[in-house]
Amino acid sequence: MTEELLTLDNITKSYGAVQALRGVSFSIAKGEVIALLGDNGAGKSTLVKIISGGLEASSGSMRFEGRDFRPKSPSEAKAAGIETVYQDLSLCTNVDVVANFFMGRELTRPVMGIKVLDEARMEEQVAKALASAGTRIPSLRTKVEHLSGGQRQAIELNRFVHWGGKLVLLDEPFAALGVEQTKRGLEMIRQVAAQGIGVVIITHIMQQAFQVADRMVVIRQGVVAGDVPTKQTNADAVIGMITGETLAGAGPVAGAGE
Amino acid sequence: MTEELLTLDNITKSYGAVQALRGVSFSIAKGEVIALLGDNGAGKSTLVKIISGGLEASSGSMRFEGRDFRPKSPSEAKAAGIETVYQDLSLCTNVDVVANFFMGRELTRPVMGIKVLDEARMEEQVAKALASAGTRIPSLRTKVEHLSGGQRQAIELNRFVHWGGKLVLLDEPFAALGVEQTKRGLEMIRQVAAQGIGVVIITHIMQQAFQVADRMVVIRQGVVAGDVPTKQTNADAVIGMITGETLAGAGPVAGAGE
Amino acid sequence: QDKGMVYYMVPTLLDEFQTGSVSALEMFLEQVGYDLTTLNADNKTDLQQSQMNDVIALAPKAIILAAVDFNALAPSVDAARAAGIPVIEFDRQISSTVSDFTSVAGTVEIGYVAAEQVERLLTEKNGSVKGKVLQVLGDPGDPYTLDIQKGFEERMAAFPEVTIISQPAMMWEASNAGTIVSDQLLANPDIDIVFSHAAHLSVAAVASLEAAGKQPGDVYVMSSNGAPVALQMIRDGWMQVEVEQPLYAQAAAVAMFMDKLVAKEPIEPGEYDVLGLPSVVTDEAWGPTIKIPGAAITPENVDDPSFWGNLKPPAAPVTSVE
Amino acid sequence: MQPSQRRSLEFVLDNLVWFMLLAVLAIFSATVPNYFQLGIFANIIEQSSVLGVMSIGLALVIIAGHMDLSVESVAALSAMAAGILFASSGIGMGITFTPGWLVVPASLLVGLGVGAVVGALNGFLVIKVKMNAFIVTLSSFIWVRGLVVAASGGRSAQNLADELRWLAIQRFLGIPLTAYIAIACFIGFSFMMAKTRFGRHLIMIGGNEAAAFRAGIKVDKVLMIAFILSGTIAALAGWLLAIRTSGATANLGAGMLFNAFAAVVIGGVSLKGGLGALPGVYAGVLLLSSINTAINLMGLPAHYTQVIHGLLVLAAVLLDTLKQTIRKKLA
Amino acid sequence: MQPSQRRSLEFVLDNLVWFMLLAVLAIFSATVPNYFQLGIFANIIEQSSVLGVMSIGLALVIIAGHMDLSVESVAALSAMAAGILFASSGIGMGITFTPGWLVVPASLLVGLGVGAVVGALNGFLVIKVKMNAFIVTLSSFIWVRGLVVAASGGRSAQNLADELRWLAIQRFLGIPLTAYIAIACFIGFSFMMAKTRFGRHLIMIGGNEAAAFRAGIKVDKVLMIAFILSGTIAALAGWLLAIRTSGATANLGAGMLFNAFAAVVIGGVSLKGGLGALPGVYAGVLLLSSINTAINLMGLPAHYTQVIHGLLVLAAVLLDTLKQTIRKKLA
Ligand SMILES: Nc1ncnc2c1ncn2[C@@H]1O[C@H](COP(=O)(O)OP(=O)(O)OP(=O)(O)O)[C@@H](O)[C@H]1O
Ligand SMILES: Nc1ncnc2c1ncn2[C@@H]1O[C@H](COP(=O)(O)OP(=O)(O)OP(=O)(O)O)[C@@H](O)[C@H]1O
Ligand SMILES: [Mg+2]
Ligand SMILES: [Mg+2]
Repeated sequence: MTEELLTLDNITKSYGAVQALRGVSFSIAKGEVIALLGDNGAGKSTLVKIISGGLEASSGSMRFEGRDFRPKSPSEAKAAGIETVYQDLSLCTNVDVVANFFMGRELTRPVMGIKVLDEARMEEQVAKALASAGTRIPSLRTKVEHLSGGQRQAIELNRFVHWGGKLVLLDEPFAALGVEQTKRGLEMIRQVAAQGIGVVIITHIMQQAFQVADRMVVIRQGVVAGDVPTKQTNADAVIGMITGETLAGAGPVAGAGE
Repeated sequence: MTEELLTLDNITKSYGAVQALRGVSFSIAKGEVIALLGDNGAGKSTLVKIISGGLEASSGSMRFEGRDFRPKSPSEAKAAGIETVYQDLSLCTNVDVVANFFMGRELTRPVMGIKVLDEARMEEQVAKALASAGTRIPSLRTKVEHLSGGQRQAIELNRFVHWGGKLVLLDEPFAALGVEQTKRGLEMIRQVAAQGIGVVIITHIMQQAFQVADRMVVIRQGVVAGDVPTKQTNADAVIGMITGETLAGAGPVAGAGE
Repeated sequence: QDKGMVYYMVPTLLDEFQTGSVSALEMFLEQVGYDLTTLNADNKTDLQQSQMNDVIALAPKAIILAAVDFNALAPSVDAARAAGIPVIEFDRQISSTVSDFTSVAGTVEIGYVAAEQVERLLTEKNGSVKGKVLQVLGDPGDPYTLDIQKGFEERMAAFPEVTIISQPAMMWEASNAGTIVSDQLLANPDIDIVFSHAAHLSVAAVASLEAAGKQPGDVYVMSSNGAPVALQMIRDGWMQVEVEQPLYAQAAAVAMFMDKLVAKEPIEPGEYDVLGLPSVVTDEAWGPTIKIPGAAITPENVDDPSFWGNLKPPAAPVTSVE
Repeated sequence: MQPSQRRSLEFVLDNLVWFMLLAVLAIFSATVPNYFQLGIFANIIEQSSVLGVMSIGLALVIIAGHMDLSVESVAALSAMAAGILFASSGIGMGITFTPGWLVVPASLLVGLGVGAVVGALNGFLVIKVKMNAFIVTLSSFIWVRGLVVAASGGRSAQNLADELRWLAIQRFLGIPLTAYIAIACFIGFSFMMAKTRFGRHLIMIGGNEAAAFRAGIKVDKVLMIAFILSGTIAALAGWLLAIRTSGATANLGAGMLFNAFAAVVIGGVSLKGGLGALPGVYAGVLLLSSINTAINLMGLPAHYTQVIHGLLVLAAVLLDTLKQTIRKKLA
Repeated sequence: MQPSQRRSLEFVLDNLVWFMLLAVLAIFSATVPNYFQLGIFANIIEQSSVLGVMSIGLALVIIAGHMDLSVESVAALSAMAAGILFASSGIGMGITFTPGWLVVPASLLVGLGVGAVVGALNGFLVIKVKMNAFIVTLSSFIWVRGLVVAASGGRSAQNLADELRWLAIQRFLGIPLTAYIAIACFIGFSFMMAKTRFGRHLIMIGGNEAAAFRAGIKVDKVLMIAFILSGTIAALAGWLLAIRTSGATANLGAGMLFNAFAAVVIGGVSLKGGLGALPGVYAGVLLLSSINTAINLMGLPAHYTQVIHGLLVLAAVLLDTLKQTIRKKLA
């Protein structure tokens, strides 16, 4: 469980004058679950997008499975085995649940040499995946635009479980999920990790973090403010790291002026 | 605290073949905080949209402040004093924080008889509101598209506090908020209620519901499955009501077939 | 009497000559006993082809075709004639296939007449045939305007001291013509003549001259097609010459021969009297043709009622050629 | 409502444009003299082949969430290329082959090549340079037409080789072969949209490009193919147009764009992207073609035809919109 | 990057189209004979007045997230209405007033009224019937032009009253009064967009119509006003056009739509809605007008002008897009 999977070295990212990440370094091992914590605007989602190929870091380097890693696009990161659940959901609301579940990885069967979509098989697999997650959806052929917020999130969350991969990034995956679904989701994460898959989970609910994570990484204003094994800390200590002890009202972030 | 504010009587709503609400009745008094609970797809958001004028009920009636109430549009509900924070955020990401905060209620000052936007005064008020909520935003003149998920939610949440009204509907308002911001948000809700404003809050986190609500209303598959004062119940009992004791896997909701 | 339906395929109605041709053909054909239905192709070749196909299915007595494109309609002409419907080319000649009758003024010939007039005007103004002419074309994709240009420039080639500046007013749009004139007046303040390929372009040209502080006659203006607006401008002094297309005679010639065409009788070459104009029918490779050349309208003869621009159709009805 | 009632209502709504087509044909047959004859129906199908093919390409790009206003001009360019090279009079160079039928693949290849190049250029500007498709293809609409004028000098080419003309003249069941080419295109591309991964990806990109990108779909590649297809299909339409005209003129096909858009919308494709299927588009094309033919046969005063045409098309689009409203009430 | 450097770079980017205008004027002045003279610059300003006014209305609707393709035809209809009533030859009825200057407000009122009606109809179909603005206004583009043809019978009206012509002929600082009308419109509407609630609401609706609706903004009303404004402003452009050409022809203004869209895009308005300001649009109009004038003076063979025009406009749009890319890098 100490085999390194992904290592971040001094990653920075600026959006124009706003420096969202000022040098983040940490690493994650195979089968490890890391809770990535931090206040609103700390830079968590930015970091996730950099790992998953949606954004390019301004500086710094990453190593994935011992090799230099610099994905240019999500499809590259996916090819390397990185699955992502984004904070702002990424579903095509104009197609049905099945199509969304298999987005970009549709199953086909050959008909006279042409690869034809295998709708029956896809539907079957989706039904199985959602059933085990405890999510009710009126019909798998409903367009996603007709689903509730939680139902949508369930599709995204279960999609990753289905596909596995080597590293999974979950950006607030339970934000809209019900009590029971969240419970099952947390269990699933442990199962996934048990298969040797690395998991990074972002959440604002301490309870969830403590329930599932092996290690806590706290980001504050774009830098790592804490990186401790779950067993050696407690909720109050972590909250202290998140807020920086003294939460100085709001107002512009220092250095982000202009 | 027993003066009726809003009464729902047997509200139903179908989306084509899907019956999202099958007859919901409950009421809320002035200064009361109700937690509206329920599983994913139970119909909570649908109910909120009906009260706030975004959707029309298929049948049933509402009374607001003793008078028949049937808002045709959000602006009508707003005029009656109902403020809403939607689950899927409703911000114009192409304009800045200040413009979003005052969306539809911009402050103006007369210049030669013409009402001109009073940017300075608006900015000042937004700065004050966000400061007390503990949310850091790089600059109030940043376009909302450049903000993180939690920063966006903070704008919506604090907007309602600023405007007050008579009844406030909050659909999972803390889903993306940080620990400290959530704490302050909960406090704010109590303050708002203390002014005699009614509050309906939807959340999946039992802790939050128990911390803030006077009463729990649970919706299951479109009907009220429980309506109990907070003091007379506990988390496990409520979760039982939400899931209907026996959560029957997933699969199509009974009766929603077609 | 009612001898049946004839279809007129008009290429566009954005031009006063075409609009006038509809009413002239209607009037003359009625005088010899035919009803006329007009289909407007809106300057679209493919639309005109569809219209031809549909009209062939209706089996009319005859089709009068003013082709959007002189030659692209040839297959449709063949199809109609194969179906036994006589086809008459009006105003726009098709030489790549055989038609039953052709009545045109000749577009290239309009250019010739215009060149003669430029020769005269420049001599009057500068003492000899030298100077600058701004030629405003209708649209570089329209063969009609290109033929006028061809005829005009062919004749002007004899005068090396004349500079011709050609600019297209895309889609025959008037304000484009106005813009061209106002820009060119600055670039070439010594322009002697503005020659537009349609009268409505001259309206905008004159407006630009006026806005530039010119008086009538400072810069000569001429155009072609003989529309009423042109005659008005000649009377106002802004315009010196308009090249008339003999609309009435062209249309009357079609009406005169309609009985013969419908009866599929041969048309004899020779001299005929069309509305008092002596005109010659010749036998060409593309079939019998009557060519009635245009005339130059000047302040001296502007009130002549035979010009269609005066909108005084001949009082005496045309009669069929026996 | 009963489930069975709902089902039949949904069937009608799903195929509303076909029902509209039947209704319109019935009405015109009853009211317009001479409308009801086989020759006219054959004309309708024949006339819709060029517009139909063009609409396919347009529909693909629109379903993918973009737009291609250049199809009309691309068709003209392809027609002009075929005309200049293979027509024998006018500005045609009259290139011939032995055996003669080689002119068919040769002219097709030239035309499609031209279309693919313009499509690729549009795609490049939209996808790589990230320009808005509307303005890019509006520019192409202008400059490609300009190229046609420049290449032809405003003149026309006529008399295409008989082997090409044969496709327009030879009839099977009373309908020229060119119309069967259009029908084959509709069947092929309908299959592609409904049953293949590429079609599925196009629809998803049209619905949410960012989501498709994040899901690992090679959005750029798919969109580029869509633009190239649109250009190539437009060129095929141009080739058919040239065959129909037996040559090409500088203004060939002008005004078709409006009809292509109308057909696509009447056929149920949403201009917002992500929604629509091709069979409906074919019905839309036939519907427009029926309206056009009716206008030709009604013998209206020529000055009013444009207003009437515009308003009839608007009415057809309106019916399609009402469908959406009813459907929203339903589901 | 230093904050001061960043600030100046941002200033340049924010006003890029003005810098482009200066650059283009400098280049043409140096290369095109006769370009560099006061009269030409006055011409550029004068020629841009019609297009400029038309672009304002178009920009408003686009910023609100919709589209209005009918502006060109509406301008023609307004011009034709003024022409038929107040021109004295051709089909003009030559209505006169005492005192004579009353013809100015009268013709203006008639024109604007016509435009407002078409705008309201477009708005109704888009907002109430929920049809797509592209297809609705594309239809209007067709049928309104058809109405011009029908009303005029394809003929033209000319010789507008001297009181109207005076606006085109009378100059102040070498520039005709019509151009000052356009400039005044730009100032007025720029103020409206930047400083009033209505302008703010338009921008927000263009960004997220649903959010604006939920926030209690009367979206339908605001959009309806935008469409009516667009029609009315297009009609004002038509009125100026009639004054400029001293009458109206059936095809007046044809081809302007492309330029209006190009100006709006070059001026920095996003066709996706929610983004853009009017002063940039005016610069875009001037830029196009400069290009146009250069083409008129360059003495190119007529066949090539359309290609060149199309490509130059594309190049201008391209530059504006590069701006967005640089800005994205920056912020
Ligand atoms: N526009 C729509 N069209 C059709 N069905 C819809 C639509 N919106 C919601 N539904 C369906 O109605 C039911 C209730 O949805 P609603 O959004 O009210 O749930 P919810 O209680 O808010 O769930 P969540 O906790 O996931 O937000 C769901 O089954 C959903 O699929
Ligand atoms: N596209 C962007 N352009 C400019 N600034 C951005 C952009 N995206 C994010 N930011 C800024 O970068 C900072 C970090 O944002 P990020 O989304 O990574 O926060 P986060 O930690 O995920 O917060 P949350 O818990 O609210 O989701 C914030 O201050 C935000 O305003
Ligand atoms: Mg985040
Ligand atoms: Mg909900």
